[in-house]
Amino acid sequence: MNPLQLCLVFSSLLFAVGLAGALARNNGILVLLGLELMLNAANLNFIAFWRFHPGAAPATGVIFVIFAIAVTAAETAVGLALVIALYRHQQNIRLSEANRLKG
Amino acid sequence: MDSPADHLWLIPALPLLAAGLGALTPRRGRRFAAGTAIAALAGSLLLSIAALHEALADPAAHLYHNFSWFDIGSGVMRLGWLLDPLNALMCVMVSLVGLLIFIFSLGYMDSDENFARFFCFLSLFAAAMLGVVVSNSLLLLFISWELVGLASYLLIGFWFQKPSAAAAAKKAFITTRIGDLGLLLGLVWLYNSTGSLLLYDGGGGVLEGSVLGALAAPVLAGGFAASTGISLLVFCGAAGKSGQFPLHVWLPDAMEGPTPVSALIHAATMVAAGVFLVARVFPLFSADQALAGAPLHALTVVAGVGAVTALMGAAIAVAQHDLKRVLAYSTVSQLGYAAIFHLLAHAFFKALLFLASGSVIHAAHHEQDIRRLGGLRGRMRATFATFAVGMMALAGVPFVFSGFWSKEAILHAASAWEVSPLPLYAGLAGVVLTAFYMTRLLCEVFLGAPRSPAAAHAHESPKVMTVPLIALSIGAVALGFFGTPAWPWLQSRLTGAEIPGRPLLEGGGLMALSIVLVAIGLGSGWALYGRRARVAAAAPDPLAAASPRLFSFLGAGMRFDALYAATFGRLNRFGAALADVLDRRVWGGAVATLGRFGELTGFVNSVVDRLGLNAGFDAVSGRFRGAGRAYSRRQTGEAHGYLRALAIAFVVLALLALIGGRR
Amino acid sequence: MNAVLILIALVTVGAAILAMSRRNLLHSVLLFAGSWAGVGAFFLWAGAEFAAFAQVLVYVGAISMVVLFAVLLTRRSREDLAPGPVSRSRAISAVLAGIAVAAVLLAAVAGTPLAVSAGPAPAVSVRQIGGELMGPHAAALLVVGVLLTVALLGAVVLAAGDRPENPEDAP
Amino acid sequence: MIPGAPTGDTLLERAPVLLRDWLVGFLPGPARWAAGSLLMIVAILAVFGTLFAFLTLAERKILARVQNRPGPNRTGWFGLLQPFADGVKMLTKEDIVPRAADPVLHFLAPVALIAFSLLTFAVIPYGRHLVPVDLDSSILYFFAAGTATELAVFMAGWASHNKFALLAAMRALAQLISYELPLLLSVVPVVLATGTLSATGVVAAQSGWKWDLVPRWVVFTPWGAAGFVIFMISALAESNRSPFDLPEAESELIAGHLTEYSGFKYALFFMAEYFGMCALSGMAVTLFLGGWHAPLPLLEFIPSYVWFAVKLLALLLGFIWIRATLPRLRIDQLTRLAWKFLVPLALVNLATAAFWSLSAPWPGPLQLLRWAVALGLVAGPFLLLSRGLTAGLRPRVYRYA
Repeated sequence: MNPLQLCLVFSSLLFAVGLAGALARNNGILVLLGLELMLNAANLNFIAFWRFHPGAAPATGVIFVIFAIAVTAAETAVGLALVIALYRHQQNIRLSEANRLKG
Repeated sequence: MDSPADHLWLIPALPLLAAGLGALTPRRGRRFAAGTAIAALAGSLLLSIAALHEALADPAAHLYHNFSWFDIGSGVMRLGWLLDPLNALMCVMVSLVGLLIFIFSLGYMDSDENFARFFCFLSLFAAAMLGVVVSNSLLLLFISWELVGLASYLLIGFWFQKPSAAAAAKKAFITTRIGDLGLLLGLVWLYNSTGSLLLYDGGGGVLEGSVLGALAAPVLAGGFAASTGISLLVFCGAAGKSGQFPLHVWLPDAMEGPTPVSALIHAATMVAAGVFLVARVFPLFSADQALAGAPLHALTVVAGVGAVTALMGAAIAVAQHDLKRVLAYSTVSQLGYAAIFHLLAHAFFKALLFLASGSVIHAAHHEQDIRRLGGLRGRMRATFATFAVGMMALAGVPFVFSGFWSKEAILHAASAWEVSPLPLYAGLAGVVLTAFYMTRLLCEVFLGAPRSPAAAHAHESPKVMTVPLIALSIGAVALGFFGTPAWPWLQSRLTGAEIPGRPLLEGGGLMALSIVLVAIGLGSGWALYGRRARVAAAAPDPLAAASPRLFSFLGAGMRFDALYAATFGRLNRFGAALADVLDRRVWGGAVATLGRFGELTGFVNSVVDRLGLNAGFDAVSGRFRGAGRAYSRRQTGEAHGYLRALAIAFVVLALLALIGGRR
Repeated sequence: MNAVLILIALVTVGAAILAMSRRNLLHSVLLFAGSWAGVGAFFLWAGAEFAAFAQVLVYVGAISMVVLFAVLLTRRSREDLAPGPVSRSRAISAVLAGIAVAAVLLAAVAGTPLAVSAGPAPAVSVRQIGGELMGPHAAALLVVGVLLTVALLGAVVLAAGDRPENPEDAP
Repeated sequence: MIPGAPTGDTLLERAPVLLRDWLVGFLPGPARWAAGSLLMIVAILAVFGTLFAFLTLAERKILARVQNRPGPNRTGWFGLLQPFADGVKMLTKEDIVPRAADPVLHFLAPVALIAFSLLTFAVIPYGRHLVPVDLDSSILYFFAAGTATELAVFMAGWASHNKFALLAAMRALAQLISYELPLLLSVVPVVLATGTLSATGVVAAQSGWKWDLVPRWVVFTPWGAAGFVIFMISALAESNRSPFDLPEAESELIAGHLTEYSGFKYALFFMAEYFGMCALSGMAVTLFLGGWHAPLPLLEFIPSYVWFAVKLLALLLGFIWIRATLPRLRIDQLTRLAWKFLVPLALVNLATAAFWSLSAPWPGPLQLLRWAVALGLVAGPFLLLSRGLTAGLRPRVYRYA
């Protein structure tokens, strides 16, 4: 079981937990955090492959992760802003109740 | 060139001016209208006398003055005035007789409220007639010809309140119009083949040598010469206007108009116009004489028609009861004799007879049926005297009266005509009949006792009417001497060639025969009507007693009217009916079918629309809407739902990839 | 080598699972911070120091604070933080989905032959990363910069909403 | 080592390292690294622990002297034993935990705070050979660890289930976040100039003297001085000290987010604060004051860690001095100072640093121009922004009073 596969297992598990969490919890913020976890799992993969797969130019993996982190930060900020706005409208952030945008 | 012809246009212009002024004068301007009309005609009379003087100075020369009327593209339409003895004579005759009729109608029409309008029409008529006479171009002639037709319509239908007058005017107008159509076609044909309508144009004119020669060449199928065709067409116009055989039906009815009008139309001018036209373009008519092969010569046709007209006119005149209708038919028959000299003489005594009958009618409060007149000899002495002079001139009483000489000249010419003797016999028969019906007329009207209160109260007409009568009777007598065979002054002037005087009795046989015939006519007339004057208005006419059917047949104008009515009338009605049927059936049908076709397409359209499109579209869109709604139900708004769907989809895809990848 | 990796993995995944299952919202957020720190540790273990410290700085430092603030802002009273019990059916279906995804991923990982270089972590110095960032990836850097500013401005506008102009503040 | 430090590597210099190698020598190979690092940790704790103790004493003594009073002199000779007395007091006090408080967080808060503070000590180069951990991006590590402390503050505030505590925590967080930005921004020019993120790299870059008189420290460059000032102000705010000690200001919100803490936990908080102060000062020394370099070549013989200690103590006394003299800032003034004054200044400073490094190769006479422009770039915005600071300040309107 080479370390790369271990890392991938680690990231898959993390991804699965993130997804399960996002699906399970009804609270807006936690869903966002679940999403965050999934993104981190992806970053994890980047570094894993950077570490164990020399091929490409040395720094690309790290740079990709840095950019990913930046973008995720922006995304989280906007997500949370949305949640706050949602809260302002329905005084609670239970996503199951925020289903006005439906067919 | 300041030739005398330059002033010719003044002759018709003056009456035209008077007509214009007359039209403008209100009804109460009676004196003014009459005054201008008479003055104008007097002026043109003087001018025509002057013109005659100049024409006679050089009889052979045809003085003309042409001017261009308007130009059509390359071609120029030229008109012109012509002066030669024939024109001048006609001018004098027309204006003189016209003037006398104007003066007569002063008295005759003074009780009518449309007095001014009457004189305006008279002047218009005179102007048109003079226009026909002096024109050098056939086109100008045609224009004034039409004006004459118009004036005659207006005058005949003067008392348009009377339906019979209006009908008569229309009838006159239409029949002359038919004739004019022939004239127009002739003119068009002529213009087409010669390129000009001028009679005399310095060699280029229609009647001049070169052009005439070209016309005479046998062009048409059947060996007809172009000139024959043209002249026949022109003759139609003439026949229409002067009441020759087929188109004479309007003339008796034209009596509806006031008597001076009848006099003017039947005696002096209108009828004379036809004969004048033939005389005018006589060279055209005689051009094909030389053509031996032609089956038909224009002149033979003219002579034939003339003979038939004369015979028929005279026959009908015998059976007429209406005073003016008798004279009308006598005019028809006299015109059959178609000769200028006779025409001039006839103009005078016929005008005289008409005016005399006018004064009789005027006196007898518009009573025209001779059966109810009678016994006027004592009451109207002057009228009786002048009427007797006119009757004798017309009948052709020998030696003293012009009628005899002019008729004599025609018979002499007819006997010399070798083509066929028919015209001679017809002429002689005409002489007998004319003498007979004139004496019948004289006896019925003037002799015997007055058979109606109107006739009883008749009294002599005022001086203004009797003076023109007397003048005309002098003319009727004097004119004869100008044209006697011994001293043919007039004829020579007319033809321009010096004709040698024949000894008076040279043609003795023929002259004697005619004298005998006249005597027979007069005698029989006197015998039937003079000795045993009609007792009562309702008494049957002696002739009628003899042969009632023939008499009534002749009385009805040989039922030409019925004939025409039967033929053309029915043709017309048939044409109208055909047109109506055609219109309703064919055209209406087509439109109806189109309409039905429109309905059909509309129906089909609606069906297709309703079934095909709507149903189809609605069904399809309905299904789309259903699908759309189904999809929208999928969108629950539930964020988790979406995520779950994503997850499941991911798993499925991954599985596929894996399984696919493995294999 | 693998032991440390496994340890970090266990810690991180454990923290994540705990975070998701906690009823108290704050505890779960803090646990999340912990799991993010775990990921940072993995980066460190893998040798990418710069990425690790960036991860810790951004996630543990900044994002967790923002999330905490968000949590505080979106509650009306204290007990709001302890939301009601998660509905049974939803939890079960979520877990099942998670397990399914995990299974598929693990199968994929196990299935695919991965070439592994045994060598040590490629030493990437910060100067090198800086050079790369400023060189070929300069455009991406600028774009990310713009993205961040725009996103954050947007977030401010969204979150601030239309606070009524306070009458007292008026001078 | 870096060339140009020929005489600095005396025996004393290498003494601590030799000591460590000697001690570690007894252990078998693999454990040697663990033991060595353990030893290092113990050393740091010991040094900074005692420093903490005497620092509290020094602070109270100096404050007193400034306020013209003797300060603690009862415990031991001249009050030297006062810290130990406090320590004993803290340990013996009852550790009260509010019933409604969240036990886990309440306990975890001080622990986390201490942990993260201590983490920051790992990368500060105390001496030429005394660098606990020499990371390639050690500065980044330092600030990553530094920001983690905010979590602890929040935990403390929230866990004590006390409105005042929560409100104070929020204020503290606002302050910390506000001042983190200028802190980092003032460091960026240094990184730009030295070209490396590792602390040892920065210290090495500041070695050597110009004309054998002026050391090449960052602080002696115009942008370096400005950066140093900004860094120090931000450091003060980061460690909730002096003019910025609003959160646990006694007169305001009792003890701020520490109200519900007592006994040892409270001591821990207190210690963490001092550790934070020391760490930030240490980093200031490393970045701006040339780390363990001697100010003059002839003083090279004195070991590097001594110079480090001298500079560190100087800064600490500066902290205490400021605390003694400056009045406390209001929360809105505080944040306005950060956002409207320090951040712009730091940005401009970044520009001047860039200009400075670009214009380095200018020939002789132009150096004066270089200095003039740099000074202008530093002084100009400072004056403009400072005037902006005081404009528009209105008496505070109490909304619910």
